[in-house]
Amino acid sequence: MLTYIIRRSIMAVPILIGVATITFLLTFVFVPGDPVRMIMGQHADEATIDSIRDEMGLNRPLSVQYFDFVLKIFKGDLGRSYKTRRPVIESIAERFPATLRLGLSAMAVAIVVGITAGIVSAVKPYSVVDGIFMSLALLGISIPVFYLGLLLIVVFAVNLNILPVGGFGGGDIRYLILPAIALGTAQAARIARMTRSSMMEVIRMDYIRTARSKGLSEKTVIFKHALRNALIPVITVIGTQLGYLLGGTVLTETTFSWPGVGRMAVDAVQSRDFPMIQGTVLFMAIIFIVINLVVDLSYGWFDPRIRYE
Amino acid sequence: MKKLLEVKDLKKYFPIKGGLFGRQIGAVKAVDGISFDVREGETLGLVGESGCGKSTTGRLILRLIDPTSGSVKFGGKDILALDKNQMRKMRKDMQIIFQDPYASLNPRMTVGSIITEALEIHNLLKNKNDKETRVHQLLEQVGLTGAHARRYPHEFSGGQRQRIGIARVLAVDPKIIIADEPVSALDVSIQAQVINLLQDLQQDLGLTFLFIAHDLSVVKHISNRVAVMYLGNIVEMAEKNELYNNPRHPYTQALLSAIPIADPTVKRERIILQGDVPSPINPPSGCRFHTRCPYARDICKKEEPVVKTIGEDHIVACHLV
Amino acid sequence: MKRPVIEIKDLKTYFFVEEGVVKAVDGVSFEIAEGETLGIVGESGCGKSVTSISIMRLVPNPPGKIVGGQILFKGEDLLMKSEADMRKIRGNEISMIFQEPMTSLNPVYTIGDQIAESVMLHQNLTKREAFSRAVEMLDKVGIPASEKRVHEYPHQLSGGMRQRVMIAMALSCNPKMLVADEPTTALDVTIQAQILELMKQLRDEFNTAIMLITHDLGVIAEVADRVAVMYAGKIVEYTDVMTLFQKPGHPYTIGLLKSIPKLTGNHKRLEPIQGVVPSPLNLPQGCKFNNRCPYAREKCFEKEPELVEVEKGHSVRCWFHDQLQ
Amino acid sequence: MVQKSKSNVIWKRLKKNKMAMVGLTITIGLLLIAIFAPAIVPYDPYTVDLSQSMRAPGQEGHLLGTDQLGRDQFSRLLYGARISLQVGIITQSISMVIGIFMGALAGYYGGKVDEFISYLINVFFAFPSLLFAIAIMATLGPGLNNIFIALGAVSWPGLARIVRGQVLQLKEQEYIEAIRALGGNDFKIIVKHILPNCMAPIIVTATLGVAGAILSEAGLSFLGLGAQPPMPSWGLMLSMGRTYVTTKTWLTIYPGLAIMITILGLNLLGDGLRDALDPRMKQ
Repeated sequence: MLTYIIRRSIMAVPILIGVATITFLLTFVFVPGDPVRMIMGQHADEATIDSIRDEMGLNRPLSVQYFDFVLKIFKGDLGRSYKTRRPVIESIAERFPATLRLGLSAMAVAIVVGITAGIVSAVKPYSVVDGIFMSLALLGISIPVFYLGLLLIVVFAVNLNILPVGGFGGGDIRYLILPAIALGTAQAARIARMTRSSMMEVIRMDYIRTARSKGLSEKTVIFKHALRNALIPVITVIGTQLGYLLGGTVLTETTFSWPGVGRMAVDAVQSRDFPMIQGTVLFMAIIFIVINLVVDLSYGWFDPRIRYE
Repeated sequence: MKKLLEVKDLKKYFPIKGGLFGRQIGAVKAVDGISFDVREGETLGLVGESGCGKSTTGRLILRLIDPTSGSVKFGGKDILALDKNQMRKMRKDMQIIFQDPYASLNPRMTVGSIITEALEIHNLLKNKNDKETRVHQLLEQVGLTGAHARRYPHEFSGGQRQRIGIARVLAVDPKIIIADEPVSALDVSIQAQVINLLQDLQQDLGLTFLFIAHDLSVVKHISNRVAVMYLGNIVEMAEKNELYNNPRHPYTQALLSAIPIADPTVKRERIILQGDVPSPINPPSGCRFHTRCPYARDICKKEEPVVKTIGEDHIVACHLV
Repeated sequence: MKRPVIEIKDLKTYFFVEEGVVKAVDGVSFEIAEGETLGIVGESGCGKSVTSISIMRLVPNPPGKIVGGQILFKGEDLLMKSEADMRKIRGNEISMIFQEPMTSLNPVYTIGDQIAESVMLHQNLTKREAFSRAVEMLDKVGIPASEKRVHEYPHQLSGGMRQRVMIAMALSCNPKMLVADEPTTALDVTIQAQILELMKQLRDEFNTAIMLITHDLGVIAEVADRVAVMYAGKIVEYTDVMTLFQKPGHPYTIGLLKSIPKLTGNHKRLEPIQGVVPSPLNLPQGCKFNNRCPYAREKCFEKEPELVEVEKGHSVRCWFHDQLQ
Repeated sequence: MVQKSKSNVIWKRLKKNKMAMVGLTITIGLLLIAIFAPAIVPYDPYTVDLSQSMRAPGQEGHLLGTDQLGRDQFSRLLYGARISLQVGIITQSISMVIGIFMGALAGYYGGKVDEFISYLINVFFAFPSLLFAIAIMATLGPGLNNIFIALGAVSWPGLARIVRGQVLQLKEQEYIEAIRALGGNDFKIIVKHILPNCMAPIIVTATLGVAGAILSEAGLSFLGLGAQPPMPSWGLMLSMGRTYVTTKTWLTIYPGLAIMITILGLNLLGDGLRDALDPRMKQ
């Protein structure tokens, strides 16, 4: 098991380097024109621009810039914003707690609701309850999060006037409810669909027949024998869902004026602040890599076949 | 009789990767130095339990898998030395029939196009008219009709599909056919139909067979000579009556005594082997059978037995013989 | 003769599928006594496996349903029992082992867990007692180092070992009857010999009634006392094992015996049964075997024969059984 | 037995699935709208008429009202279908070309080729997809053409992974071995025998991928990083409507509904295709 953990962790390093390389290419190589000039505008004089370029290390050869860039990432240095001149990592550190708060609440709701609904549906497939749950799940994966967000605002903030329209509210939980629901719905829907189909697949397995032939009650068969096996693929889905969720935070934060990393990224794009864009994207990718590592490791608990590999 | 196929010291080790950096940390010794000949016009049976390497052997001979070492000669030519193009030509003479009649035919092609493809690969068609005639002729040869050519594999039963597989092989007019468990997925009553077909074809076309199977009764029925494999080695090989009446290797003896005989009046002394077949990853030292052998001695653990010839065409690899 | 543990009377299990009704088991009757082994033999699709899950009342519904008959176990009809009562019988008084040892054990629980689970459920033992019972059972089925093995997961065991675990699990509550559905088909011949030997030994020790389902006439000859031959959902011949092999009465049985290669004696050409098993949705009129039977006559296409006792303890479903030998 | 080809069987199964037929109807309906939009719109979607600004639905012949510039919302939504479907289809075409090629290469040849492509796939997968698309859009600048590139780049790895898995599984099949034993060449084996047999998951993935791409385009445009005014992109319309969400709700509700119905239709169709192509999953 320990070898497994170490091996999985080591395998993440080349991925990280790959991610850094692509980000580097995107922000320094493929950008048409001079980014510094774009920020400073047409009227800035050459000398100022050149001094900024110098300060940013943009006048060095690309290969030097690249190695410097990758090395700095491993030291936790994501560069400085063109706009504010502050280290990107500082801005992220300021904004990330809000994003984390939103993301974790959304995911927690999604996992609880999704798995419960999936099990209920799988146990009584093609029943009325299953029909309702799966129709809702279908709507859930079809509705764009920003649209759902706006609808929630219209209903709960504008018409019923029981929850705030948006903003962080200094950590007031009432400000969290709508964004978390908006962000979590699609994930809940996907998890519910996956749980259902995985559960129905597992229920057809030979070992479930064995369990029934032992005289176990249907409850034991489902919750002890089927569920743990069925959750193995669901965990994979939760892992990939977290990627959508991280992307979804950008939209949700914009919809609800939530002061997180996602909104910061959008602002950075609009002001063409490349180190900032690059830093946030890279940061989110690293978070995602770590999450997937944790997900991979959690297989070990669910599936002894991996533990003893 | 002329030797059509000569296999010498053939080995296949599949690497196992693992550890921190995914380096090779071991090998599955699937086939570990086997030698045998197949003579023109005969059927050599290759028997053994799962994991003994018999199916791998078949694929190595056809170079569907590349051997680790050893030599395979067909009609005197070393086929391991052939380049891609030469090998492609050689494939016309050496064909294979598979175990699973459901997996061995492309579900999206009609039976006709499955057979035509074989003809086309080796440019065996003179013109377009020739195609239909040949396909019908081949189908009839295996007991089907020309009308079947337009149908898809899923419309046929297991036994019929196996016949289609045989027709595809016959299309290129091979000299040797490697039959890899060709009847083990079939029901008893259908098994007999396919076995009879294979025997008829052998007689009519002068085919040579390497017949790989785990069912000793079937192998005895169809073979001239039989080789017994255990954990990547051939432990005994002889003319079939000699082998079945006078088995010398303890594994052969146990294997024969383990077969349930469809006759309740026959009462035999059973040799029940202890334990399971060891893993081919780290096979036992010395004689590979010593962990389960009722007669094992010290020497069996230490030294690998050499192959001894103990009679006309009867060889065995055992210290105690 | 000893009193029967189980009596099946005119059992019918149908599957209602899109294309029509599959009469998988269509009026099957037999009985098994204490310590006796009844072999059920037939080719794929003949209804032998459905018979076994019908006895356990584990037919997947939908599409399957037991539509008629009786299953008398200790004088009571299992088909009349509630699901709750049935659960007390499954795994306790009637146990089952399956063909695929590789997939029949739950991969995420230790084998000890899985054996102990049955024992705890049916015998009201504590977890500790149940585990020591599990170890004891593993010893009985010949698994070495049982104390250690009890904590292992199925994937750490070979196929043969897993089938032993299945047997240990099935026998852990001392059942009156064991249903074994092709228990050795997936195993190698030397391992098959071990498992068959084990089953015989345990049958003698526990005096269990065994229903052994197989397609292998060799296995039947080795372990069965009496045999039922099934074809297209019906029993076509039902007799003791000696009679079956020496004086088979039904053309299908005769055909089967002629089509298997013999290990002893010289090899004549095999005589296969012609044609293929008919589709269960489209069975022939009259005798279900008529399209493959070398002896079929006009009557066979008109009316289906009954299973009649042709001599004591030997029943055959054929119009012309007396003219066959 | 009646002779029937496989696609016939699949179509029969699909026809029986009511939800799938709803999905198919929606999808075909959208396609028709997209093609014939210029002929069926009551107003020109680009004409600004400030005198007609902010009409509520139903007022003065504007079925779904007008926006702040007095443009007819109904007409704009119909034109929006063109943009959405264009994005969906072009993006998925790019993704399929790259994905199938890479996946087939990796799966069939294995070894170093596979190691490299799998590494590439894993790296692309390490980015949360929308953020990755945002990063690409930031580099290339907003605009529809850049959306094709960004979303194509984001979605090919998913398809490549699926194709690779399928090929890996199929190449071990005995009918592939049979052709190899006969001496068939690699290219023919991949194109004639392997790819046709993994079309089922490719079709399903691509259908769902069209939905995903449309959703992503709407998201990017909503953020102001995608389609630019005055294009009648649904996402862009929503982002405009957001300003008036408390007072002029029709500017939010209808564009969102258009996206949702489109995605729903494609999802229904994708699910239906999955069931029809892989009957094992049903029952």
